[in-house]
Amino acid sequence: MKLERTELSLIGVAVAVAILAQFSPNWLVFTLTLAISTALVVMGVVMLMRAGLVSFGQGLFYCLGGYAVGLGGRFLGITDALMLVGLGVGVTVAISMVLGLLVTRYREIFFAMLSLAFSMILYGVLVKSHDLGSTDGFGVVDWSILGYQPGTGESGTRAALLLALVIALAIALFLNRYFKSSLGLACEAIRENEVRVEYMGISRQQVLYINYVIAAAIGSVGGSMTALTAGHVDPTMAYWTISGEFVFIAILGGTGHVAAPFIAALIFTLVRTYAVELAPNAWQMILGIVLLLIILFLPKGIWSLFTRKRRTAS
Amino acid sequence: MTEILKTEGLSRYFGAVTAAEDINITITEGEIVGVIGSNGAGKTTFINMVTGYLPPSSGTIAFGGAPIKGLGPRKLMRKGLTRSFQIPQLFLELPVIDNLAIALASAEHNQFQMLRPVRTPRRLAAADNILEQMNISQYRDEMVTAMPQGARKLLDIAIAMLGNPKMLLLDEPTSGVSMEEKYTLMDTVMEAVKRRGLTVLFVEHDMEIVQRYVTRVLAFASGVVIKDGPVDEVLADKQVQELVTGKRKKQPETEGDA
Amino acid sequence: MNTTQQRSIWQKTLLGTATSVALASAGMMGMVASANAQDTFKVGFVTFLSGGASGPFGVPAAQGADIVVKAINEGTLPAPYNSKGVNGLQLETVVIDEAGGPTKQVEEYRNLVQRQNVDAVIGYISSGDCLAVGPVAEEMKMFTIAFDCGTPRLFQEIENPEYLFRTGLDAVADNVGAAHYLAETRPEAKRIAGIQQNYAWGQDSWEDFTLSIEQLMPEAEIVNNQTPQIFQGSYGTEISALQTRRPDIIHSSMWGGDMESFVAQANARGLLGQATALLTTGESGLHRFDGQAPNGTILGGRGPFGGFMPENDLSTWFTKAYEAEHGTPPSYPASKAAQAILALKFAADNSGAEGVPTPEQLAAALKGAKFESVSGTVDMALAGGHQAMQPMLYGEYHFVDGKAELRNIRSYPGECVSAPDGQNPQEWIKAGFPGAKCD
Amino acid sequence: MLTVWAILIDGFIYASWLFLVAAGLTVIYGVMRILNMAHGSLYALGAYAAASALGWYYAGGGEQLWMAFAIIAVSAVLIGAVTGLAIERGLLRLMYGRDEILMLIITFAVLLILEDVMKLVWGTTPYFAYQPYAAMGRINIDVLTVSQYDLMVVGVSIVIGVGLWFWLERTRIGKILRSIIHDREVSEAMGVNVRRMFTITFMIGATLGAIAGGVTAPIISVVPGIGIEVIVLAFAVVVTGGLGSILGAAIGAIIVGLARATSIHTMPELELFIIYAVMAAVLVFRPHGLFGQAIARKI
Repeated sequence: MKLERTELSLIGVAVAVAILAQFSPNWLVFTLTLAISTALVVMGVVMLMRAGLVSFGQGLFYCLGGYAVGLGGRFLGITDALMLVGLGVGVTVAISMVLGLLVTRYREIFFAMLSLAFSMILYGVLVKSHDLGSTDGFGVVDWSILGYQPGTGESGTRAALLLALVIALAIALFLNRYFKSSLGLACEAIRENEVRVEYMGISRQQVLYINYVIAAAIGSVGGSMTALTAGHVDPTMAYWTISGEFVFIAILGGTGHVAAPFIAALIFTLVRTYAVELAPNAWQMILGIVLLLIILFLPKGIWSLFTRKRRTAS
Repeated sequence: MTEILKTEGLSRYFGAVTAAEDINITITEGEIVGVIGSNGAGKTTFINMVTGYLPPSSGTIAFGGAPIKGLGPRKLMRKGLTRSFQIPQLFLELPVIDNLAIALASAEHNQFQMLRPVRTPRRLAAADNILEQMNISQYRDEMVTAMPQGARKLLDIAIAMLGNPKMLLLDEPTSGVSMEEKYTLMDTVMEAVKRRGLTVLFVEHDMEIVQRYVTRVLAFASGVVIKDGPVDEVLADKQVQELVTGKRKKQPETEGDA
Repeated sequence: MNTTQQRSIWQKTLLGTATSVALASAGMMGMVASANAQDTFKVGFVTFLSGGASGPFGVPAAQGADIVVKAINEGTLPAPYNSKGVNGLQLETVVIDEAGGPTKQVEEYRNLVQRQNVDAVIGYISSGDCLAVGPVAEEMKMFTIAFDCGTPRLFQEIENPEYLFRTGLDAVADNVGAAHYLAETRPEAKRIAGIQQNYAWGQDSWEDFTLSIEQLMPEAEIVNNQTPQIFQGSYGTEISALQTRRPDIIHSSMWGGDMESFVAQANARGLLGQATALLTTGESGLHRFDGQAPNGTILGGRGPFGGFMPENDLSTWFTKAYEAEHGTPPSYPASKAAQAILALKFAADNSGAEGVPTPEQLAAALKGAKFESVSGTVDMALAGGHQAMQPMLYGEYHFVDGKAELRNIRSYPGECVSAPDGQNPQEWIKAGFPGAKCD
Repeated sequence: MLTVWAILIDGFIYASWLFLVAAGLTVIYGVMRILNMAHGSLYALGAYAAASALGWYYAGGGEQLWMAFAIIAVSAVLIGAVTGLAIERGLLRLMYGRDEILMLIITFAVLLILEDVMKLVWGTTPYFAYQPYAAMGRINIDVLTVSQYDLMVVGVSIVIGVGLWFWLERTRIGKILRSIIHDREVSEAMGVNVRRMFTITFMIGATLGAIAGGVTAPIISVVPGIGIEVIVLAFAVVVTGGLGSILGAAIGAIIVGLARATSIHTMPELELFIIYAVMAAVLVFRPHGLFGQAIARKI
């Protein structure tokens, strides 16, 4: 298989991050891992946005991934991280295949609200599940990977980062190709003009359905990685404000490139971390202003900074 | 000469309003048929019913001998019936080349190819080819938003042709295009049509265009076909002149009807 | 060179630059923070500064902590805390908003420890945050005091805590105490209903309370429990649903604005005339009800805090200082925060360390200790010396001549309302409180 | 039987409140195609303004009920109109023509900013203006009681509903607005000052949100975050009823209100899902809500 330049640079960046992480303070490694996990969920949101759909319920799959890790460790005795992530993907794909039949018939605000409703129903079920700790959630077991036990502490966080990097790289490489595939372009075509898509002989329903299920699966991976990293899951993961945050980051980054969600998630996390610290009483305001500035001056997201420069260069 | 499109008793009502009533026509392969009529005469309703955008209230439609009533645009495209639009239906925020590439990919009818890259050398060559035929190669890598109206019309028709149709329906191909460009546009389109040997049904307001490019004309008024025949004969008809081509109606102010 | 190629090159360079700049700048800030000189003792204080829990809990707690921290640095606290600083070091606080959910709190906790290099962390009102942060505290070996969260699961999940402490009671004590108070003061009550916020706190509270009632008032019948959403604000429908069940007693673990709204609405609707309300966290509204709760309403303060503080030098000083600064007497979250800061001073002063005490030295000093606080002498007797055992108090609200006061206060010793160390609290209640000393 | 009465009474009271909260949202969407998330903040602003004004009035020894209502009305209308004007002129005006979803995100940013602004202005301590609610008294039906204040909320909501209907259907401005709803470009071409109409609409929608908050203030304790809690409720009602339809919002509110009251009285544990379940169920059968209509693309 021939690798193209974007792919080479993605791999390069991943390797660079992995090396740099060995010399970075632990908190940064941790923050980076969470940002990567978040970016994966955002990637799902971006996939839907490319098809013209905005989901205010992507937290559903994020939460499913997280709880699959928590429950798989607690009740099925699974400790292997890859198996736990796989479990989450399996459950998520099954559920999204059912929900997808319904929600892909909807557009715009109706899609947004319907996805929000399903996410909130999961939230409600988990809040009512007293044995799962209700809103308090519960801790995730110590995990291993292919027999290696990173344990807790510094080695644990570094192992989590490496795992997240490998998974995220694989997904980014896949999506980079996906966006350029017939299916990926069909999604954008649906966003642009559904009438024409239908007259071209493409089934909108089918395209959106596949896209929805893939986006859900990737969201689940993000949730699983978050659970493995943070060591705790709780129903807030399915609450609509968390889904709103994913949409926020997606808009911040833009839908132009697979790397955009990662950069946006990292910037978002760092802005929030410093905002919380410097202005504990006004950090929401800072986030709101940043968002407005982005929309005003970079309507296509942070990524357009890069493409804009390309235009002037050529 | 085999018949390709046949409608019997085709009607459509919007509540109490009759948009089209009892339309019986037969079109044979290779014909270039014009559809004329003033605003609200039922032309677009007719086209929309034939292309599956609007379900008929009653009547039958057959394409290539098989009934197609109730089939959606997607199935009709698979059977070889495609259309262009009065307002070009394009992917505005995508490059022109991708507009064509996705149409070509879809025309291959192979689901397992959906995850492969859309820009294959074969498709790019085919897309370049039709861009050349349509004289719009200069927009190849631009977004559709950068194209003028005439070029958009051509791209819209090009996309319809890429679906390998047997029959092509053109909905007012020259509306919104300047007087000077009209003939160049139609020449380009008709040459591409002839090269592909397509049957064409096209709606047009401009009688000079109709006279110049079609062999047969259907004249619509108040939802009914009032005259069907060779172009000179229909345009010379008194009733048609009165209801359709009358001087006051020659250049309608607004385009399109329900 | 075609556009695709050009784009990739730009992407490559920019992607690389952006990432490395982000990493480098973040890394540098970490180093700057670590270069701080160590003549102060830095403590992270985590409490709600936004959202519905900030007003009644988070901000009063921050204010209470702030007053004690200032007094410690000036050396103006009463004995035995009249020395300046903690172990001679000035206290420096970093206040963090607890909003955002457990995952974010874990992240913020790590930031506090590794980037801000704090020497101790005090905080957490939400049980979910405690449960998420607790294991991380143990993992990172950081001296951490949970000052308010009430979940009994905290030290069930962390079985052998070393660095994590809780200077208050868990919620089991609130509800066992409530049942005792009812059994003693309202033995004739037959129909008991409840209204709880629909989340873990409300569910746990109602379970512990009903289990205790089964033991202590076997004649009474549980007729209904309403579970409105947290921060719902208006409870009209729930009030009607309660009225149609004709209860004598209404137990509620609702807190903050929700509790106050419920009381005002239920009072205006006459429900509180038909039944007596028992509010396990009602003390935080003591000076805010303004007569909106009928006299005789039963209030708790999650232990000897706020209006239930016993009279001693520390509590008198604290009440006066708080009132001087904020115009109202301290409510229980403020006193609980003050207690946690005092625990820190106690641990630091007794750590025997030169300069900044290590987390191990702090933990060793606080483990199983008895220290003086605004709530009297606190005995770290539970969870292997990591959780306070304190009495539970309940009293009746009376509003006379424009002044609110607590009457008919009863105190239940720690041995009465908390399960003996190592026992599952629900099993302990179901077994009839074996080993409880309630005199 | 008592329970049935209770369900009906509670259901309609809650529905009136929901309608009050949702009316402004649906008016703004109907005319401007903006789903205004900051509506929650306007609700909170109205509540804070009314609660602090009432607090000031009662602290000064006032005890006239009608004065209290006047204070609620004036403070809510003032803050709603002023904030609405500021948001529309200062921000939304720069953004018209953008994607519907992007507009929604913009209003989300406004929501985040206003949340902290309110915290800076009013602090975090709960505001508690119970006096009007307590003073209005109650009606007894067996053990059941109905607050007269709640009944007044029903009245206010009917007045506002009828008023909006009259405004849209029977006045000149209403006619212009309907032409904008029908086809913005054509009305612009016909000389309608669409921008001015947008300003008026947004101010009215914002004021309605603030009034909802102001009317609610005496019932609840006003704390940070109340705006966030109502926004999803309002969205659910509006989507259930059909976006942009006043009648839809009313019917949606009644359906949600009755469903919720039924669940609280008979199965309290379902309360958390009921609103979302109703919304999902309605959308399954009516994909654009009860009174919503699909807009076909021009081809």
